[in-house]
Amino acid sequence: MTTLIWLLPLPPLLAFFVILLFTNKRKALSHGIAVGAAGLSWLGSMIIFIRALGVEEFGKHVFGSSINWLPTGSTWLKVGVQIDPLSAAVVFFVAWTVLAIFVYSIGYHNFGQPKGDHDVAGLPPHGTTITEHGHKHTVPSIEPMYSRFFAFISLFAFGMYTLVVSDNLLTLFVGWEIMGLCSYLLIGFWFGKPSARDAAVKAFMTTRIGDVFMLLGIAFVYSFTGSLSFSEIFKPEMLQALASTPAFFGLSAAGIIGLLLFIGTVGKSAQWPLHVWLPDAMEGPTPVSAMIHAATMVSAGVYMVIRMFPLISAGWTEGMPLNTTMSVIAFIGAFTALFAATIAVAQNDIKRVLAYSTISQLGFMIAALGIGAYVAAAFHLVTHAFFKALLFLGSGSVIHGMEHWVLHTDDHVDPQDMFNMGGLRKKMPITFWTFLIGGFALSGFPVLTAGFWSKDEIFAEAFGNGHLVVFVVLAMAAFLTAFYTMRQITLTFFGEPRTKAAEHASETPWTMTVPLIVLAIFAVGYGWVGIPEHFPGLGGLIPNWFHEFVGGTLAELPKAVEFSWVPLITSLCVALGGLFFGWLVYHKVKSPKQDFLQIPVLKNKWYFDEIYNFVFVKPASWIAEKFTSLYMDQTVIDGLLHSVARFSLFLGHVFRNYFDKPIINEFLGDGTGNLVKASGSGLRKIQAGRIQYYMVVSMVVLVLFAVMYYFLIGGM
Amino acid sequence: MSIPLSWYLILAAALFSIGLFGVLSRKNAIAILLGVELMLNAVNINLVAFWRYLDPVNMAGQVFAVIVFAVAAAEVAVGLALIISVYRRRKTVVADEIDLMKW
Amino acid sequence: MMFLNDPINFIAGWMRDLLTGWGLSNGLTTVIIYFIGITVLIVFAMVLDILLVWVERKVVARFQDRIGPNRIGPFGLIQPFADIIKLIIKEDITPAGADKLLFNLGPVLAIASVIILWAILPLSSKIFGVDLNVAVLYLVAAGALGTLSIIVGGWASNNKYALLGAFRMVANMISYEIPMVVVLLIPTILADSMSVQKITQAQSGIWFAILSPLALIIFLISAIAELGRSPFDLNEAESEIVAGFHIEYSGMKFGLFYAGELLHAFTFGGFMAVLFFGGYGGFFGLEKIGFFSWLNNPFVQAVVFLAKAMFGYWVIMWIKYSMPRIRIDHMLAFNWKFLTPLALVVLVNTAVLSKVLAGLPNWGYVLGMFFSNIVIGFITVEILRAYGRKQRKAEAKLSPQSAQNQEQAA
Amino acid sequence: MTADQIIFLLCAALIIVSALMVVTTRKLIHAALWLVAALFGVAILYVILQAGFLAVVQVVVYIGAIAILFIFAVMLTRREMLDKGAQTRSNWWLPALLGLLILAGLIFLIIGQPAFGRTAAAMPEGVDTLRNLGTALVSPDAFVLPFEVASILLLAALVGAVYVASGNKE
Repeated sequence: MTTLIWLLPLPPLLAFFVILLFTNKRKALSHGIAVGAAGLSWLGSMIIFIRALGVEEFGKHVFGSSINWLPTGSTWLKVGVQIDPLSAAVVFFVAWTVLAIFVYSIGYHNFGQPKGDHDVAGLPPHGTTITEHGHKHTVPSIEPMYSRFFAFISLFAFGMYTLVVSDNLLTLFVGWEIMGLCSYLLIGFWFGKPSARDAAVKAFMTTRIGDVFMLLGIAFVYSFTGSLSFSEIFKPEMLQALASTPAFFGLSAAGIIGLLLFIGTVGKSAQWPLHVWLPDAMEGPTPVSAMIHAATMVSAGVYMVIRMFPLISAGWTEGMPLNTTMSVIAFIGAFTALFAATIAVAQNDIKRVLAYSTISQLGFMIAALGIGAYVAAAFHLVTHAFFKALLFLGSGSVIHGMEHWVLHTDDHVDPQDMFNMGGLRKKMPITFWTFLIGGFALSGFPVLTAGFWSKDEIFAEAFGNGHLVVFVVLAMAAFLTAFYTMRQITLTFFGEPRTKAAEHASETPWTMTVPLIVLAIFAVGYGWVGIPEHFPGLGGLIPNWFHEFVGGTLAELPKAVEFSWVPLITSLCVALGGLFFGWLVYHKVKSPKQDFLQIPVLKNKWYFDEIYNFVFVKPASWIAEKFTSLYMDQTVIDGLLHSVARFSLFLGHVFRNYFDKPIINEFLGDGTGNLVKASGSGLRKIQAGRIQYYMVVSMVVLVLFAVMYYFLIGGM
Repeated sequence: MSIPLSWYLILAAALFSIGLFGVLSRKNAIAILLGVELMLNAVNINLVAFWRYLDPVNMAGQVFAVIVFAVAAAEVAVGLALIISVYRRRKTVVADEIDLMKW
Repeated sequence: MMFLNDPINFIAGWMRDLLTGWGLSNGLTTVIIYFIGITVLIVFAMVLDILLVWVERKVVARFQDRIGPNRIGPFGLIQPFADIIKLIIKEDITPAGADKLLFNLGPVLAIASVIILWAILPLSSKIFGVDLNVAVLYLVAAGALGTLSIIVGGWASNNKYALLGAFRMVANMISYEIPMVVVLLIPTILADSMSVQKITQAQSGIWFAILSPLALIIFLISAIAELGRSPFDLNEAESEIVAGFHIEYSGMKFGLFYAGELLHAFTFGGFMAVLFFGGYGGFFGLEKIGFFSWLNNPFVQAVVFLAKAMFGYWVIMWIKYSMPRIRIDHMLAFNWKFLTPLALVVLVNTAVLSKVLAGLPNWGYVLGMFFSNIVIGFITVEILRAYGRKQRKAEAKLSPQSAQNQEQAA
Repeated sequence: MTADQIIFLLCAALIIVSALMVVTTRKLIHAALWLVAALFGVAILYVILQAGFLAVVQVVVYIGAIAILFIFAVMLTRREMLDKGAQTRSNWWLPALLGLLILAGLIFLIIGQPAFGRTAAAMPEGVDTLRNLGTALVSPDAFVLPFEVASILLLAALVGAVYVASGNKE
């Protein structure tokens, strides 16, 4: 069992190396290997998950094993793997979504299409002209860097699995960074586009900021507890000690650590103020990298902070007022949720809307965690992963469908602008229905969809524990969510086609639709495992499995908040109201001019990019040009290097003339040669070239030796 | 099992010597390989006999016999392939006539 | 009623008493009894063989819309005996320049390689030669002897057609041995033993044919190839190499080859029954019910077994008489590029699933196994279809003429 | 002189005789078949030694594969059917002498060791040698490594043989 856990991340890693090193030219082989590896990991995850279900009181006895890694003085720094209810739940959706991505990207990168006419590595494929039944037209062409893409996402999957199965902060951080690298590579996958380049750098830098703090936090933990494995840190007495030890700023050690780690999450999960990278990350190959950044990697941030919840909430018990760290977390989460939602309503790019909605949904989870709603956060994490993955893949499918016409004729409508779409309902039915399901799940359409249950649980917790501010803010955010979701669906799918591209859009291949359907099933079904007991009507029909299961991760099972009508009514109102308004406003909007929400401040995302640019980027580049480049590099370092070079030249000259030529060449070289030649010409006589002659001789010698041995040594 | 161990060993020794004779005396390269096979089988007889007589619970003897099988198979495959390709080029399989390596 | 429940031991005990009563030493008695047993087994097999000749001729007649032997005896039952007499009294020719010793050795080995298979064939829980713990491998070993017989016979006849036939047959047998061995491991895994008795008992609940239908199919194909019957009968492709390896054989020597082939086919039918159809048992637990306990009687079991074996034999005949012969390169390509990989996939699948599903209740286990096979089969078919489509495309590119034909066909 | 001793001596005689025929007979194809006979005798020995698995594998590998290979090689490397002329080298007495020497020395040594006079203990009860062998071959604390190495060796031999024997190079 534990061996299986150890092996879980490996197949994608192997796939990465194999593809990169060997099968770079063989497209089919590459995606075969990648999907196969993902399938293996998927299989392993499912086995583990099923086994986990079988265990009673799983939270108490988790699967796990660890090995000594580094000797640190007397003790060892252990690394290991562990599957407890939380990571089991996470590994479940990770396995599904990752597999879905892999299969999906086969279709998305136009596998099976001919090579492009003028495609170059680093730019999206331009399509190719082919002649069928006499008249020629353009069809999408296969991605030039097809294999490389699969290598990247394989590495990414490796990072994610490592992060989920690791039982200590160190390996978790390793997986974390691997994913950071992968997101950089994937966002900048089409490095031919300047925008993609900048987006990649931006994402990398922004997340780095968070990671530095996270590293600080980890170091802090280690210096305090002398260990990084969760089981060590979460020992009650250890938490007690951490909570009681005062550190700076009047915070306890636990508080500081929690805060530092949380900043890491802020970077990774794109919370305000480090949210800026996520929208630009949409520059990557639509939508797979986008989906990776939306459904998987950002979940890692939330997963980490959920994982560290015992530490963050050290010394806090349910019902008490929040401690500083938690209130900070709650504030940031709630703020982000609302803030991102406000931006999302004004975006026209189908993917950017989803990106901002992701930010805001993550805000939901963070806020839920901040108010101590541990299970609710985890629940929303899982459900959100499913339906957000579904939405992104759906949007990708839409764009793919649109691109057909864009390629077909050279009128360059932006295939991602929702105002160029409309009426796709009839053109792409599968995409439409799955997208609809996903959208309703996102906006928390009552009772049916998963999103409703998870959000409702968050509301219930927020209300029941009396964090009214958070409750209200989240409610507004939820309303906006429903609103822009409906806006998106209406603009994209309903009404009449607004461009020829939309008219001629066509359904995408099965490799893209099948993952959609699978994810849609989860987006609906996964909510039903978390229905609270006291829910009127449905409650108790299906046991609230998720709460029991994931709640078991904590030391004591968090008690389910008692049922109350207010949050339920609220979530019903916001969801349905938002959906209704969205449809009401947008079902007859034809162009951006009729859209009353195109306010500059919202469109420009509250000018955050500009601010950051002015405050950080400009000064940094000034220092780089003036000081570092001109002074440090060209004067000091170069001068040093040149002198070294001159010296070594001189040294070489000396060796050549006074050592190499006289001693090595003449004496050793020729002398040995002559010697060997002489002896060889002497010895060649005995080489008759007949095997059996050789064998006879050797046997004779052998017998002689044996006899000698027996009589001289063995005998006495 | 009233057979003394020494019987097996003597039989193996005889088989080995016969094989050796074949290897050293036959002209035809294939016949030489036949001799090698006999020698390998002599070894195997010893292995299995010792396994049975000394420690039948520990399977080391049989395992090594199995590995000898594998080695024999590989040796025959490559050896015969070599002989055939030599025959293709030089039209002979007599070991003594294949002496390009002589001085 | 000792006899009805355990006939072999009954007779053996009776004989032992008899012979020791005559004052023979115990060891000698054992030897004699063993020899008698072996003889009886062989005689049974050969008589069955004679009947098989009749069955073969009847069935092929039906397939070809004829009546078949019907003159001599009821339903022409005496016909095969007449055939044998004819074969025996025919002149026995040994071609000039043939290697006499080997020329005579060939047919003997051919029939022997089949007869030794009967040593492990479990006619019933009580009636069987020996219960080897490596029976499944023994099956392969016997096949090796068969190969030897054919190459010896073909070579010794000093005839180029015979040698060609022998070469083809050997290539055929050796390559199809591999999927055969691989697929033989699947019942071994499922029954956790190589002994045919244990394998049979393991199927008292559910047939392995249901747990792993793909394995059954692969086994059937490679068995036919081992037999060298159509569509793999390249060793005696009349149209190309006059009669293959037994071209020079006449009279009873040929008869031995012929009988060996028939008996071999029937024996493989029997092994198919043992490995996949529950052998003499496999009544899906029916025999546990008191009313059906007579199913456990060894004679009933023997009848059931023979019936199942006859069914397998009939399937082999069915294929033989309805399939055209395929080309040698196709045959080898089919084995190496398709059958062997598929067999390996099925093997791995069975191994993994039998561990993964071990925890599940019985029906879950069975369903899991079955559907995994179905899925693999489906994927295989899809792959084949895609491959075929690609080939047709390539051909279409090659010649527009054939492309048009394709379109007309489609 | 018990039954199994008789059987042993019979099959020992079979082995020795056919081995001698292998190294002396003129017709190479007969030599190969005599080899088959000798190997079959060895398989019987394995049965006597209660190593049934090895016996079967001996038949499969040696008779089923190796002997067939030999026969093929013999057939592929000749023009006329039967070999004529001497098949042994001119100075065959030297190898004969060597062989006899070694045989004598070995027998001398074996006789010299009284420990070799022992007879086998009965097989301990309930030992499934086949299962033991299987586990020993694949269990990491036993022989899995040699086993895998052997498999790699076989693969390499396969590839090498195909490459060497395939005529249509260069």
